[in-house]
Amino acid sequence: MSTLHTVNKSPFEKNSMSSCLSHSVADSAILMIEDGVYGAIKNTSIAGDIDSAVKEKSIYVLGPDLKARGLNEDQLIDGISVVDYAGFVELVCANDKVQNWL
Amino acid sequence: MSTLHTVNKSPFEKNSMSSCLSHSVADSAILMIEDGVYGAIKNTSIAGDIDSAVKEKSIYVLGPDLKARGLNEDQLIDGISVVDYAGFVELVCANDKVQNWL
Amino acid sequence: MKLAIQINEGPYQHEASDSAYLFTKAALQAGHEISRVFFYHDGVNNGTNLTTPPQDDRNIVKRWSELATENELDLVICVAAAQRRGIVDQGEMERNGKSAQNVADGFRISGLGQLVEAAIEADRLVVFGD
Amino acid sequence: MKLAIQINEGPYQHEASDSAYLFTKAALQAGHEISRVFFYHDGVNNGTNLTTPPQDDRNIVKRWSELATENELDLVICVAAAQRRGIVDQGEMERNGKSAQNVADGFRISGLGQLVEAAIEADRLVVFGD
Amino acid sequence: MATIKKFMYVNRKAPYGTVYALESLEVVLIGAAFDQDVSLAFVDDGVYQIMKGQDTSGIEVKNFSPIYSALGDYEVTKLYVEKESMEERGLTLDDLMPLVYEDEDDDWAEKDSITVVSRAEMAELLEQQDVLFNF
Amino acid sequence: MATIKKFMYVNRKAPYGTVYALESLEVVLIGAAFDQDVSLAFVDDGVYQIMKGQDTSGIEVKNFSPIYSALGDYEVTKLYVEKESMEERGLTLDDLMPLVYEDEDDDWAEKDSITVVSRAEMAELLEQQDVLFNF
Repeated sequence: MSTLHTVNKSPFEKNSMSSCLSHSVADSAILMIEDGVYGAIKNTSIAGDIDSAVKEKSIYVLGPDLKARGLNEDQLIDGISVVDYAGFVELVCANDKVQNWL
Repeated sequence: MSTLHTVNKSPFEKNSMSSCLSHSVADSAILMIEDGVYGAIKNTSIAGDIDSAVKEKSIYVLGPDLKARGLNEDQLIDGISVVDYAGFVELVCANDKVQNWL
Repeated sequence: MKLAIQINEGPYQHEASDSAYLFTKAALQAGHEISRVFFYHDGVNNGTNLTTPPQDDRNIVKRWSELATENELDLVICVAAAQRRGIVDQGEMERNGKSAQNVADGFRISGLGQLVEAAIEADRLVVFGD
Repeated sequence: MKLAIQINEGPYQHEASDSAYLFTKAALQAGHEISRVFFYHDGVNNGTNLTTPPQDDRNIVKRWSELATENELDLVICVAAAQRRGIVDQGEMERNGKSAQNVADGFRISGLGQLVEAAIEADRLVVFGD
Repeated sequence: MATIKKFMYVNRKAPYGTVYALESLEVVLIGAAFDQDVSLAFVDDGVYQIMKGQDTSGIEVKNFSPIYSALGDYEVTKLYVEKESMEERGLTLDDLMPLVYEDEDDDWAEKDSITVVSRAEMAELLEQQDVLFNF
Repeated sequence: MATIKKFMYVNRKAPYGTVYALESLEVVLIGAAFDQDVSLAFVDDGVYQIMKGQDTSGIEVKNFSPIYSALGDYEVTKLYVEKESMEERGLTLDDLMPLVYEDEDDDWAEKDSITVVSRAEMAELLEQQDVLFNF
């Protein structure tokens, strides 16, 4: 069994990112979408948490949402992969189920 | 000039309570309404922040919202006052302006 | 005192409209004047006449309409926000070729200037939202 | 693969409906089947035919209708949530004595069982919300 | 052959401030008729949903907390409440409604529906499901 | 005598995830015609509203960030951005759009609209207002 987790809120505004990190087991996939993409950026006050998560989970960020917000791949924490909507669909199919942290 | 601040979200879910506390000057009035009332309860992980705030600001909680959620006055952090909707209106009028932390 | 109220969320999904209603009622009871209630963002959805809420729950739209009638309240729905969300009066229906109008009694659709004007004229602005 | 989609928020206020639309389109392009799109909570507001969004912005309702027609999608609006919020089809209009119906092309109103059924039959459930 | 799926309703939001708690409970009630393997998780602010003594008369909103007590009659008997979520909020089991069901396999003995689990156990429970409902 | 009030629009939410940033900007534009003393605060996730290089083509949503550059033409020239909010988000002034206006009292010299202030200064700015707009 494997789970894809999605987070769609800014980690500076809401607790869903932190709840996702603490409720996802090792080897889970986590995809940041919508305002969740702000969690993928380097040098933020929560970057350490994401850094630790990258070591044992697969972390993805949705490219179209990243670009919309004026962010680019150079600003991402090392180890985070960018996917497009086709990649989002692939992640949903590649995992057995989806937990959307709303 | 004096300001009434309102907070309507749980401090465990959203950053509005913490933003309110750090952006309100001494002698401000802060009213917790809706899910904001959870911030008024003793022995929580954020009770220390509220305890400190009580020392220099006037903290209120909306009674009808408190009761709706199964909470009562015995559970409140010392120094927090309960008001009803009439009291809410009085606080709005007694201060020069209102900052709603949405 | 003259109070202006702004509501940013629709009925039932968020407590905003409930809180605003109870606050408005309490302010009127205390003898204050409510110079305007402005419905913005999803708040415009409070002004639809097409709801049929469960009988054992409050009827949010109806009680706003009744409060408006009893107290001659000015309930204003923002036209720009309403167009995005499908709240339409007779004029909007004709202008935009829509099949129906759905504005509840006591509400009127107008521009954002009504919010700014209310903020200028009232002694206080109180905002209810998410 | 068979995918079911749930949308919890209305158009424009939250990105949920946009994300769900782009996801659905990408899934169809990849050859997957979308067994149902279920609109719940404020999500029911995506199904109103009364919006007139700004001309320089996307038309959220219209593009759902078009996607449904092109791909024979089953767009289901939850009846209980719709009654609270004022989304009404012909049958609901007559049953509840409303003045109009406002369901957009390609949407239908049905019960919550449709969500549970979709979750049983589909290989995945993906939820978009606030 | 009809498949039985493991369904978990993940409740993370407080009641009354938003409608999600009430409307997700409506799904649980309808879903109970579909004979799946159903459980509910109460995590983060979701633990507030089952606080005892809710009295909504002052906010003129329907008090829907009695519905949780009826879940046992719908054979919804597995309610997992996260320990850390309670502790962070200064709550103990005594603050929650006592939710029970009658076990037909054990001479209709009354049993607790609520199981308190740690965060790590909750993470494992999520892993074991086939479908996660989020509101 | 017409009163001039000190109006502050308090922006605390990110763009695109929700509509508040766009629709509050619509109020600012309309409000500019009312000749009040207007300023904008960018606090918490509100600082993300004025990030440079926004490209919304991939999410098919209107990119409204150019409107911020036009605010100077509406005589909306006081934009306060909180330092701590930027720092927590790993941002510097270089990540934000350069927003300027032409000062008619100084021979139309081009000046910065953005002033970076500390959290304590932001708290004081809030205190000095007559009306605070929240979305």
